Amino acid sequence: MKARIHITLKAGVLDPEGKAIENALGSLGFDGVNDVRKGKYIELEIADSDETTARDNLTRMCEALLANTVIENYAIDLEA
Amino acid sequence: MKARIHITLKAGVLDPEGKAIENALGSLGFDGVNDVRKGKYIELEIADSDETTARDNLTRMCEALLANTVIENYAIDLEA
Amino acid sequence: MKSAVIVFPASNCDRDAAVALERISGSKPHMVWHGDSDLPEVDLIVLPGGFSYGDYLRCGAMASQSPIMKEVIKKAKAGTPTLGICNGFQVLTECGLLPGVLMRNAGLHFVCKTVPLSVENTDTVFTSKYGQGEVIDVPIAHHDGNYFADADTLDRVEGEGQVAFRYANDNPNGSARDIAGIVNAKSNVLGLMPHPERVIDQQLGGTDGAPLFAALTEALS
Amino acid sequence: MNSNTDAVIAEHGLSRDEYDTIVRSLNREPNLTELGIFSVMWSEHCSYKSSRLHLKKLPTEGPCVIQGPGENAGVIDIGDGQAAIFKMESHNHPSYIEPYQGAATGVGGIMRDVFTMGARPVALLNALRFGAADHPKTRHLVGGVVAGIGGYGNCMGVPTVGGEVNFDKSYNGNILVNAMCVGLADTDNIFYSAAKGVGNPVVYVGSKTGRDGIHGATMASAEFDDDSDEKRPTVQVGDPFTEKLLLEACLELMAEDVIIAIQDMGAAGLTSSAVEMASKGETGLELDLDQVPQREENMTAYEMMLSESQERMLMVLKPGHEDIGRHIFEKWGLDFAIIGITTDTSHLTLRHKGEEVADIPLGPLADFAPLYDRPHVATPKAEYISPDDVPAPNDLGEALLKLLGGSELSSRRWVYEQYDYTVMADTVQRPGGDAAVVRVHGTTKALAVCTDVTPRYCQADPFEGGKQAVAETWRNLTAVGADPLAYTDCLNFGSPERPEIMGQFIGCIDGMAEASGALGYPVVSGNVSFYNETNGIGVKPTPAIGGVGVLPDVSQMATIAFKAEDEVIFLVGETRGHLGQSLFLRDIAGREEGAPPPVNLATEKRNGDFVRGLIRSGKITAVHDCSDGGLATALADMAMASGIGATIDLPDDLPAHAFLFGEDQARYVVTMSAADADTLEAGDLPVLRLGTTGGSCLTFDGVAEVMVEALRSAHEGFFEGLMHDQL
Ligand SMILES: Nc1ncnc2c1ncn2[C@@H]1O[C@H](COP(=O)(O)OP(=O)(O)O)[C@@H](O)[C@H]1O
Ligand SMILES: [Mg+2]
Repeated sequence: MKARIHITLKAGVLDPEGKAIENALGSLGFDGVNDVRKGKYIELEIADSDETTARDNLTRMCEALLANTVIENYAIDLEA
Repeated sequence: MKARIHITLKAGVLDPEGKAIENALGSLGFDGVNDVRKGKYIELEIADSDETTARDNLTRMCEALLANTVIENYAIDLEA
Repeated sequence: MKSAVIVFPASNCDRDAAVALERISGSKPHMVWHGDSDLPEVDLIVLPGGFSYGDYLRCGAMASQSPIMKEVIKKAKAGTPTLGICNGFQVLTECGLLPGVLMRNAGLHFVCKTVPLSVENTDTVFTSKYGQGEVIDVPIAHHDGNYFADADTLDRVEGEGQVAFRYANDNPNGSARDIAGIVNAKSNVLGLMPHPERVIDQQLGGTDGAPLFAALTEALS
Repeated sequence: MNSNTDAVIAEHGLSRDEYDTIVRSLNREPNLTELGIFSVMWSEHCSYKSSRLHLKKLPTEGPCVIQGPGENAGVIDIGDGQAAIFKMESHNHPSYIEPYQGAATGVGGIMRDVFTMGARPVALLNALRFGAADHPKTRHLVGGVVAGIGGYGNCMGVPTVGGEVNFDKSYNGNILVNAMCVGLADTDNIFYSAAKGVGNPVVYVGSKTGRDGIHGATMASAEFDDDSDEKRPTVQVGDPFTEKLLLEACLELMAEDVIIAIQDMGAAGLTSSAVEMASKGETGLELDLDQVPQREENMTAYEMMLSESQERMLMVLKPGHEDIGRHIFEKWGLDFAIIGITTDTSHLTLRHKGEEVADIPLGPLADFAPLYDRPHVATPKAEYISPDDVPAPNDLGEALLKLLGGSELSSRRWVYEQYDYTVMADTVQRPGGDAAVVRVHGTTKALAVCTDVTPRYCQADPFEGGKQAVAETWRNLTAVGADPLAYTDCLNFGSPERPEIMGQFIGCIDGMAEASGALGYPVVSGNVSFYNETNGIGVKPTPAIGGVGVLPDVSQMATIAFKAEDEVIFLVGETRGHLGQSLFLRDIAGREEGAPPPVNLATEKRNGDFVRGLIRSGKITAVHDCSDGGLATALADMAMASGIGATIDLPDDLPAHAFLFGEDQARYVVTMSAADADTLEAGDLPVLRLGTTGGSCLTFDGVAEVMVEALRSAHEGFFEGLMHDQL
């Protein structure tokens, strides 16, 4: 089963990278760009065949390794 | 308008981070995880009010800065 | 030899490069701010190491879009010798003056250590004072030095003698075909991950970087 | 007038008595913003309420001292119109909660303390203590902390050249992350924080303010309980890119004659910087919070005053020079905002959205700050363990390999290879030696820097342990050939509200004070971190010492590696085979007990001065002090660093294991050519001819022989094994 995971910074957490990207876009002449936030996107194949187990395992992976839950949120999508 | 951009490595491009995540998940005891690929996920607000202009501008941003098209693909989603 | 060192926001080896250039060539380089659009008349352009723009997004990506880079690209294409060290190498690949990209180290960690390099091509303005196949010790200090290009590009780069330096022993970062530094097809643009400017006097633990600056000085004065 | 409930007061970490004092200071109840300001200023972290009384005992003066404790960092004179500016600080609690960002912002914070005084940072060090290597959290914490330190320091382009790493179960729930920064400035261009004068603009520069780490300073003063993992308070995210720009912009502005006072915003952010600048300058300060650059919407006055957003500075400029500052900061892409003015009211007055939201008399805020003489009980004296009471191991070679491959003595290469230690091209002694050495750019001088403390000694005998920590840094600086000049400290302890912990604290300070006095080695800056405990279990007392010395001529620097075969090896200093609290006793005999080795400061000074004299005479070829693991590990380090072995004779008046692994203090191993060795004059100093260098083995004559290669592989194994596959 294919899984897609989005890891994003929690609201209010400073995003230095997002800010730098926003400034860089500005100096390249792209106006009107705001609130740039940069996150991570992970795709993977997981062997579990049923969705509940897969989601369960992915949640544990996010908590244990993939996301830093002090400052990040994660969202898991499973391909049907 | 809110835009979401996914930047992923092209097929065939080595992904050292994905590989390392895969190994680390393995040593944490998560079995059956394969093909881990790590990409970037960028959210931003764009001032353009019509979708065509917005998509056009975002494409130029991706080409100019956000993605390195030698190794990366990008996909743009616009919030309706 | 007249030279220019480009200073990007959060370049941090700009001083080191300037010290090495002055010490070996005898003349002080121009320090050129990335936001300027004019480059002084120089014989050599140096893009120094560091963390331009914090290495955010992709190392060297934002710096490669700096105003001064239009001039750098123009001069480099016209044949001005251009040297990119570490972050400077990343900028050179991001702006297309050199092929390939520098990805995250295979071990994912930042790596700082002195590594042996073999000199693969002595037929450039940068490497003429080394012997073919000579092994030199030069420090590396980077997070993203894992050189990658598709197989065709790698074959071409190797076939045309564009590989200037290879890691001679262990490959510290997973770089394709052990590549540590490459030149462009005209051999006037060199990018390398190791830091020759950090080994120019014996107190620093070696002088293996000095011949690179000496070669430039001799050729360009 | 609002009334603050007991719950609100307690949430602010204030006692009822402290609250009543606030009411007395103001002659009224504080509003929430004022309560927040008092709470952070009177937190342990900012007010030093439990430690102030005792810190006074430390010697802080000496011929080299330009500025002792009390400013952002200490300043010493290193000759030729140049000064070294340095400080060490803890970031323990944040690093436990979020190791990468906690450690990174610790490094960022200590660098700001140094460059706010006008110095360019030239060296970083870090003293790290983790829980037991096999504790389930340790790997994650080690990986994150080391990456965070590297991530910040590397981006700044300041070499991280030294430090220490220990593992001990007492840190399982409370790791220690202490970061030290050393910078260089000209003595006539040093900047202080006293906001002098009336009517001068108060300027905010750097990053925008967000809701980061609100209550960080109070968090650092509260002990953990089991819920801490769940609560996950907001931790600050560091932005080393912005800090690098801030550094360059500040130094550029400092070259102009426009700054009256400058102070970084560290713990307790705008509150502590504003209060400290005004108090020191004996002025008042009026701030208009609407002018504060803000990252988030609808921030309240309370939030702005307590935010711990990183990479910010507060300055008072000479009036009329604002544009010079604005121009420089804007060039570097940083915020620059005039947010207030100095006044003659001696009050801190805050306005927000057109209203006055706080009005605090600064006199009482400082003068009525709590000061406690907490109850304390001294640690009972531990018993001396005679070498004869510790059985010999079956195989001395095996014992050496086990120690070298253990968590305490193994190579720290895995750690320091993640730090750029060669950037700035002045690092002439890299991590791995006794002290790191960086050249004073453009001169023939160099700074030597190191950090040390042996917590197991401090726990067994705080007084001897405090002495030992100071003496060991002095010794490490001496061993590279430097004149030790002064030090900074970071005192990490459990809860000061427990008399045993207060007893440890006082004991360590007394020991440090005695060593400082005897060695002529003052303390110029430092930091106290209390409440490093979880569920009533405190860390081992850990007063980390960061020493700084100067080599007048860097070409005379000494290193630990044997230089050639057939050289003569001497041991300077007396060996009694002290095994109490030694690593041998702990890791080979399995006993954690006894009195630590006593430190005789007169001997320490005499032996050190002798060795330094030898180094300066150019006669000795290698030097290494004896510390953890004793003589055998010192010799092994020298052999591993060079690939050259040695043959050592053992004396007959001590058991071999006590001779080899005893941790007697004030000792150095030195090597000399055979010719020089014959002319060595040691007077009445105890100098023992140990043997000669050469071959591929370290041979203890008649008892053991180990290949240098085997030493190396044991030494390198630990971290690789521990951190394998940890992201
Ligand atoms: N956290 C660290 N960062 C950088 N260098 C370190 C760190 N920990 C240890 N080192 C380096 O490893 C070497 C050995 O450390 P240590 O055993 O504490 O030395 P010593 O016993 O001489 O005080 C020293 O050069 C030290 O600076
Ligand atoms: Mg030592």
